[in-house]
Amino acid sequence: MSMEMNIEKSAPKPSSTKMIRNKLKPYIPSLSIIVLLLILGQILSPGFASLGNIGTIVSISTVLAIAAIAQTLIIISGNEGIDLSIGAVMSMGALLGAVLSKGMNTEIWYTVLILIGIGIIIGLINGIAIQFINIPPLVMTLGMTSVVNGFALAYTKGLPSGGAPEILVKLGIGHLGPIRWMLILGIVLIIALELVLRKTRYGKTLYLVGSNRMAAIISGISVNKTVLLTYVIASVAGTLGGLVLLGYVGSAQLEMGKDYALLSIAAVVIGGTSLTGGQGTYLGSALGSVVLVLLTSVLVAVGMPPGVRVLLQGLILLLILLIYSREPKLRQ
Amino acid sequence: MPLFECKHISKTYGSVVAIQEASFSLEKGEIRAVLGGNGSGKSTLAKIIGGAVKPDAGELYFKGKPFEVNSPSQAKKLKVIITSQELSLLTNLTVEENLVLPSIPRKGRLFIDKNAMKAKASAILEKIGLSSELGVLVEDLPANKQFMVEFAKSLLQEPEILVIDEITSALFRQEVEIFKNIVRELSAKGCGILFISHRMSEIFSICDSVTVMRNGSVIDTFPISEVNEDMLVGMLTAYKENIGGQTKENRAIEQSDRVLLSVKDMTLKRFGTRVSLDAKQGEVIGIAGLQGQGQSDFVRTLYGLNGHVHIRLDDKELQIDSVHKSVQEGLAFLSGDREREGTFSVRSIAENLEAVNSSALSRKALNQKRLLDSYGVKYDNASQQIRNLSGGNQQKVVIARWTGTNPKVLIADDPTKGIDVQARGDVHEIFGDLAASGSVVIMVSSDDEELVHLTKPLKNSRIMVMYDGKFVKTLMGEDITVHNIISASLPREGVVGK
Amino acid sequence: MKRKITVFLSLLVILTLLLSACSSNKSTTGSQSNGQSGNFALEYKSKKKDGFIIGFSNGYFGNTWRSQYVDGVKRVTAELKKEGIVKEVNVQNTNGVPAQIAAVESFINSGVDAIVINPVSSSSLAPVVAKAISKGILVVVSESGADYPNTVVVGGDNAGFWRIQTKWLAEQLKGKGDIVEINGIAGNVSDELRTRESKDILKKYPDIKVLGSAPGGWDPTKGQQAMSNFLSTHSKIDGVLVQDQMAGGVIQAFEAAKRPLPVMTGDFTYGFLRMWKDKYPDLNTMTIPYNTGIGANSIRVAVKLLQGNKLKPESLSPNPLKKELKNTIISTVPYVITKEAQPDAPWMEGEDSKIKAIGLDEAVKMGEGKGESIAVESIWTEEEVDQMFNKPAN
Amino acid sequence: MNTFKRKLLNWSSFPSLVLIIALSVINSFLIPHFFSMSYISSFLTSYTPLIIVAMAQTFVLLGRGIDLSVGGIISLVNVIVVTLFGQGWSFPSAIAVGILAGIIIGVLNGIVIGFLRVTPLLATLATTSVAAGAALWIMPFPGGSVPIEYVMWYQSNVIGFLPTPLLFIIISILIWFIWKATPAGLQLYSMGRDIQKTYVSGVPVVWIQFYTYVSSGFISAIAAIALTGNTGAGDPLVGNTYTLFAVAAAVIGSVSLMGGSGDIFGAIFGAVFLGLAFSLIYAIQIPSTYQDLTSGVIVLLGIIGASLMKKRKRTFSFKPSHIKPIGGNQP
Repeated sequence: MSMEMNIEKSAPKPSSTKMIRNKLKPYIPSLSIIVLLLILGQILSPGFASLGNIGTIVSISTVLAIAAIAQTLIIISGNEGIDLSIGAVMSMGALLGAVLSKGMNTEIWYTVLILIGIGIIIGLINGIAIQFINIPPLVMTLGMTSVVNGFALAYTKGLPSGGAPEILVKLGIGHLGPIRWMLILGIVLIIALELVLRKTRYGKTLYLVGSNRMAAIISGISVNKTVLLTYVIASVAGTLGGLVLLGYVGSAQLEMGKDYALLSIAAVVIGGTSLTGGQGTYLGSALGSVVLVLLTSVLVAVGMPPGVRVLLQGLILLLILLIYSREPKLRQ
Repeated sequence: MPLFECKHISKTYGSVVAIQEASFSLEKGEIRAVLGGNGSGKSTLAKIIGGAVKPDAGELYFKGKPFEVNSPSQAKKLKVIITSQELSLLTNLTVEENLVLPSIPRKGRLFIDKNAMKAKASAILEKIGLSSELGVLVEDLPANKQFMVEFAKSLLQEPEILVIDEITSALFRQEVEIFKNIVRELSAKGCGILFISHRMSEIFSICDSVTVMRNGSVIDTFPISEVNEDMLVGMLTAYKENIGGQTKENRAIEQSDRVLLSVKDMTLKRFGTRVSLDAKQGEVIGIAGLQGQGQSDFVRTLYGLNGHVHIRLDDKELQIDSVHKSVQEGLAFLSGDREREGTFSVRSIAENLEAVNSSALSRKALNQKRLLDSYGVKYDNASQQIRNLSGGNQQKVVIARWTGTNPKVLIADDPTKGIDVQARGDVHEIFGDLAASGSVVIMVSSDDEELVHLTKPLKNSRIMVMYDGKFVKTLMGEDITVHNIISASLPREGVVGK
Repeated sequence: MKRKITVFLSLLVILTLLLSACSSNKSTTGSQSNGQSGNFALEYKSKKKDGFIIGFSNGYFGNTWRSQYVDGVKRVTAELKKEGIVKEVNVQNTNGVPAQIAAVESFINSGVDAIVINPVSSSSLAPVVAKAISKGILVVVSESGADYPNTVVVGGDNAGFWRIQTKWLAEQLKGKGDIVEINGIAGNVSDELRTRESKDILKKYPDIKVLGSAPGGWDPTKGQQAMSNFLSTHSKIDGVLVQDQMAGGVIQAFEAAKRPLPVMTGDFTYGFLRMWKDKYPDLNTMTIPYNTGIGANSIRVAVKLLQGNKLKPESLSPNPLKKELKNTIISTVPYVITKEAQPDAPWMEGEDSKIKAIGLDEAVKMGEGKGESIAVESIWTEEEVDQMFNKPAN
Repeated sequence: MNTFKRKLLNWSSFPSLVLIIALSVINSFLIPHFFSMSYISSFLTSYTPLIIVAMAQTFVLLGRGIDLSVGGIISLVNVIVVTLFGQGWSFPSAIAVGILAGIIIGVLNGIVIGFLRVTPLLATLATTSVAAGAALWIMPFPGGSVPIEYVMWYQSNVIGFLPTPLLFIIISILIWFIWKATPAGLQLYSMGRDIQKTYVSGVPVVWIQFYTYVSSGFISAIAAIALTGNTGAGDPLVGNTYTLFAVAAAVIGSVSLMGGSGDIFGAIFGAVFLGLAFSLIYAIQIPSTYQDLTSGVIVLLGIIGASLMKKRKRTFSFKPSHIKPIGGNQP
């Protein structure tokens, strides 16, 4: 091939500002909604946009963001991947966490180990059924939800003993200087997950597997291993997330993480991850979590009849989706 | 007044220009070939005419009136129909349901008229020689028949403009004849036809005129009588000497008698047959045969896609139990079905390049720019999504993904499907280089001419012909001709025991 | 296209009309349960003296309160089985109206003598309850309010539970201050009965300002989130009126915001009581167990009724949802737990004398050896139940 | 005969039929009078709303969508009918308005998903909040009633031995057959398989999507009317549990979440399977703390069983059955 053609064909490098703008682009919608909601909250209820409250909201978002770890990875893995069981797994993590640790700091490592083990088992069952029996993820994880809830109920007889170990409570509500531990945890998670997704072989492979399973197989990528690993990581994130939830709430209750299943999907999508897989960032999901928590907070701060609140929540969510989470047009 | 006219049509996808100021016109009853390289904008033009893509600028006129459509269904109402290699068939429906889908016959305005549907379908199926397929699900049809059904579907809509986008590439010879007759019949009725194809013989045998496109622009239009193959090819490309190896010298390949790859009695599940193959270092092996005689099964089984296989590679006995293992051992597989088996469409060019190297093999990153440039890939920057590239450029990236890992054996399953002449030549050259460096190349193709072009100029090469899951003939040296391939492909007594 | 829409919509309209017409077809007059004027359950005629089969349908299951409630049923069943009075109590936990209807249908089909039901909806189980009664099955409604005819209700004392706590809070604030409310599930009967009561009480304290109220769904997670929101938007919160299980979440929210703990209502689990005693001895709180023993109590009453005993008129109160229906035995809250026992405090005025005011230490002592999520409980003894009934004639 | 047998075996709903038969056999041993008329009629009374709402879900699933708002619609329709009746409207007109409300939510879904192209999962998640919130707003607290005659009628037999709930099921099946008989039926299946190809074939796909959601809203409203016959009163939370069970029922009935395969009978069988599973749990006295686990495991086994039976049919080829090679060498 001639030199001449090479010159013609390699286009000039885009400028660095353009690169930065492109990198930020996926986050602009959620960031702008966050700002909008903060302003709205401040107008409706002065003090809403105070630094303290923002800290609180971010901390609350961390719990949702942990559920969104599972959801983000599974949605990126493609093939209609979705995890409806994450809420149940988190509830179970909190319940078993309370029972196994007996509320004592000394038992925490043992508890963590067992929870990781259970997470691996659940993830493997989900992954195997989805990957080898071809059960759609939505259905499999829906079925898994009732099994996990049932297991937690049967194991604790509905009356969990023990409680939240002090160390978890500290994580849940304590501060390091002026900063809440939950905020630190959230930031650590964002950095860790983004590193995993961008820099590790697993992360890079996950995007490819999610983008095109068949092409990944042909390329010699161990798709089964990647998918199984993803479901396992998701469930482990769920059981350990349950511990964080336990620390945050201070006590264990049946089905306490129930709402996180659907909320985390919404968070991931608001964060710009497409449900078709192969794309998305965890930072986006974390921002999506903040959007959702903020939305609830604004509505709570305003005070209105419960029905209206639910209705408004639906309409606003619909609006957010309409603004920027639309599928491509059929006509290009 | 021309039947159809495009004036200064432009369309860009992101930063890639697909069509630039393209203008041409089509007369009543004219059969016009559209010829162009990868990314020359033919398919985009077809889609714009069919209403599936919205042009950024320019005007379209049909019968002298502005042609402004917002959807394929509006275009169809005006009898502007496109039929394309990206089949519009729905595999879960029957043949007749697919045929009538664009305009379902009704009774009483509301309900489907099943009898009319069957009648309509059987008439057209008879015409294309597929009457026996009435009631069959499309997913149960072989590819060539699917293409014929796709063609029939467009005929049923009584086109006044018919755009045919490369649907002949998977057809059998006799089907191509039926196809040609029907096209001529349409033209006699006054239908204007745009025929997009890479098969020169077809273009010269049915078309009245030819429009050449390059880099999104219309270069020129000629009456077919005023051009020949070489001229057209010359217009398409800046380096005509490379095409199909016709004018190329035999390449000197390191002579070696060392058997690099050896397969003994490998079972092809679908046929229940056992096949063997020994491939020497530096050898290029073409696999030929009629559609679906086990060529694909052979290469896919060999690659480990159909379960465990036992091979001997580079003096090592290997149990291949997964594709991952194949890749680790130095096998590579290039599929012609880019969309499904090649590209990771939403990921970047860079990630697509590294898919095998770093994701499957955990090796150090490739020199991406050098690879891309050496194959002449046209791209903006390596972090853009690969789907923004044209089909041929995408396929080059996929090839670079494999060659970058220096595979011992490259298996290619119809790798140049839907790729233009120029890129096809490039691919053949890459294969030759790879063999010259000591690898084995095994290539399946549905196009016998292509196989001849690939293997004939090379010393270390042969073509193996398959029938009913077995190798029935090996052609070498001077025996490599299209004629010999075809005669070996056809069922004969003594070859087929049935 | 327009034509298609017209056709489509008109088709919908036709079908709608068809359906409406079908529905209005009053084809059956039917034999509406039993024609008698009195209450079937109160007039229940005994068929046998023992070996009863009882179906226990619990319409919601998903928190520790319910677990203990159902556990109480099992404990009392074990006792009654040992005595031979009861042959079997089939406990079915379901979630949601449709599932509970199906469970009750299944009891009817399996031929139980009585059904004890904790209805998930105060209204929507009426037909299936009526159907059971028409088959001669005794129906006792347990805990949750419902005004189904021909039943006896062994109700939880939602009104008293929340009335006393609201009064207590108002008294602690000396009738003046800013408070927030965190309630249960909107649309739930118990929550409605409670909030009605607090509204009434707070009317009497005009200087107490309710800054806001939010549903917490009896879920500590949501309760904490709601509290965090209130904390961030209100710089001064003097008191929190929070229902039981969410109290822990409220404390966490205050701790997280580094704000001093307010005057607040508390939770009735031993976990909370121990935390109060050990970790927050200065916390100004109190709690009233919303009795998990109601399930067990309901079984006891059902058995007595099955045996043909008649309730004394004075044992019955008006149904909380329908005053003219006098079919309810209120299972009053057993204890009022404050830091120190205060039987003569203003919030105890006019309350049932059976309610015991006890101190925190005593309450904690009661829970020795019991798990964190176990609630303070009281189950009626057989004697207590006997006293509600007339002495048998023979 | 042989073709009939083959057709039956290849019928997408066949696996769920097998599951039902298997569970019926088990139930007949464990539940007294399982095959009696009274049992069947009470079974239908209880599970008809689920059966119908599973059908509603099927319309949407076939077009490769999903409707999470069906539960919200049921609650909304229920409270509207009861509230209007309580305000002195005639019962049929209250029903008509209720059904209209169901259609309106369906129209909202259809517009947002079909025309504005929001992902169905999230769009309907949002509209379910809208519907459920509206229900709670209209009726903050359970109550009200419908004519006792209606309840009696619903729970009786309409003609001789035919239980009334069947009438509701038949009406819903009728809607299905009307759909199937129109071009939209064919277009629905084709859209479910590949929306882009169907669009290119000139089918007005957004309208088909729109119709599926409107139909889903409409049929869910029918389910709500049936449910109201079973509850006789209004409750703003009554429909909550239906949404996910409807999806589960359809999937057990081999209605593909990937669209384009399955039919309404599969959904009916799936719903009946769930009903039988729950009946089984009610009948055998499992300790209450193990009930959720048991029902969860049975539902999961149902899902796995249906999937395995479906998978056995397509042994050949490592490729997912719904995408066939284009122009590859494989037949």
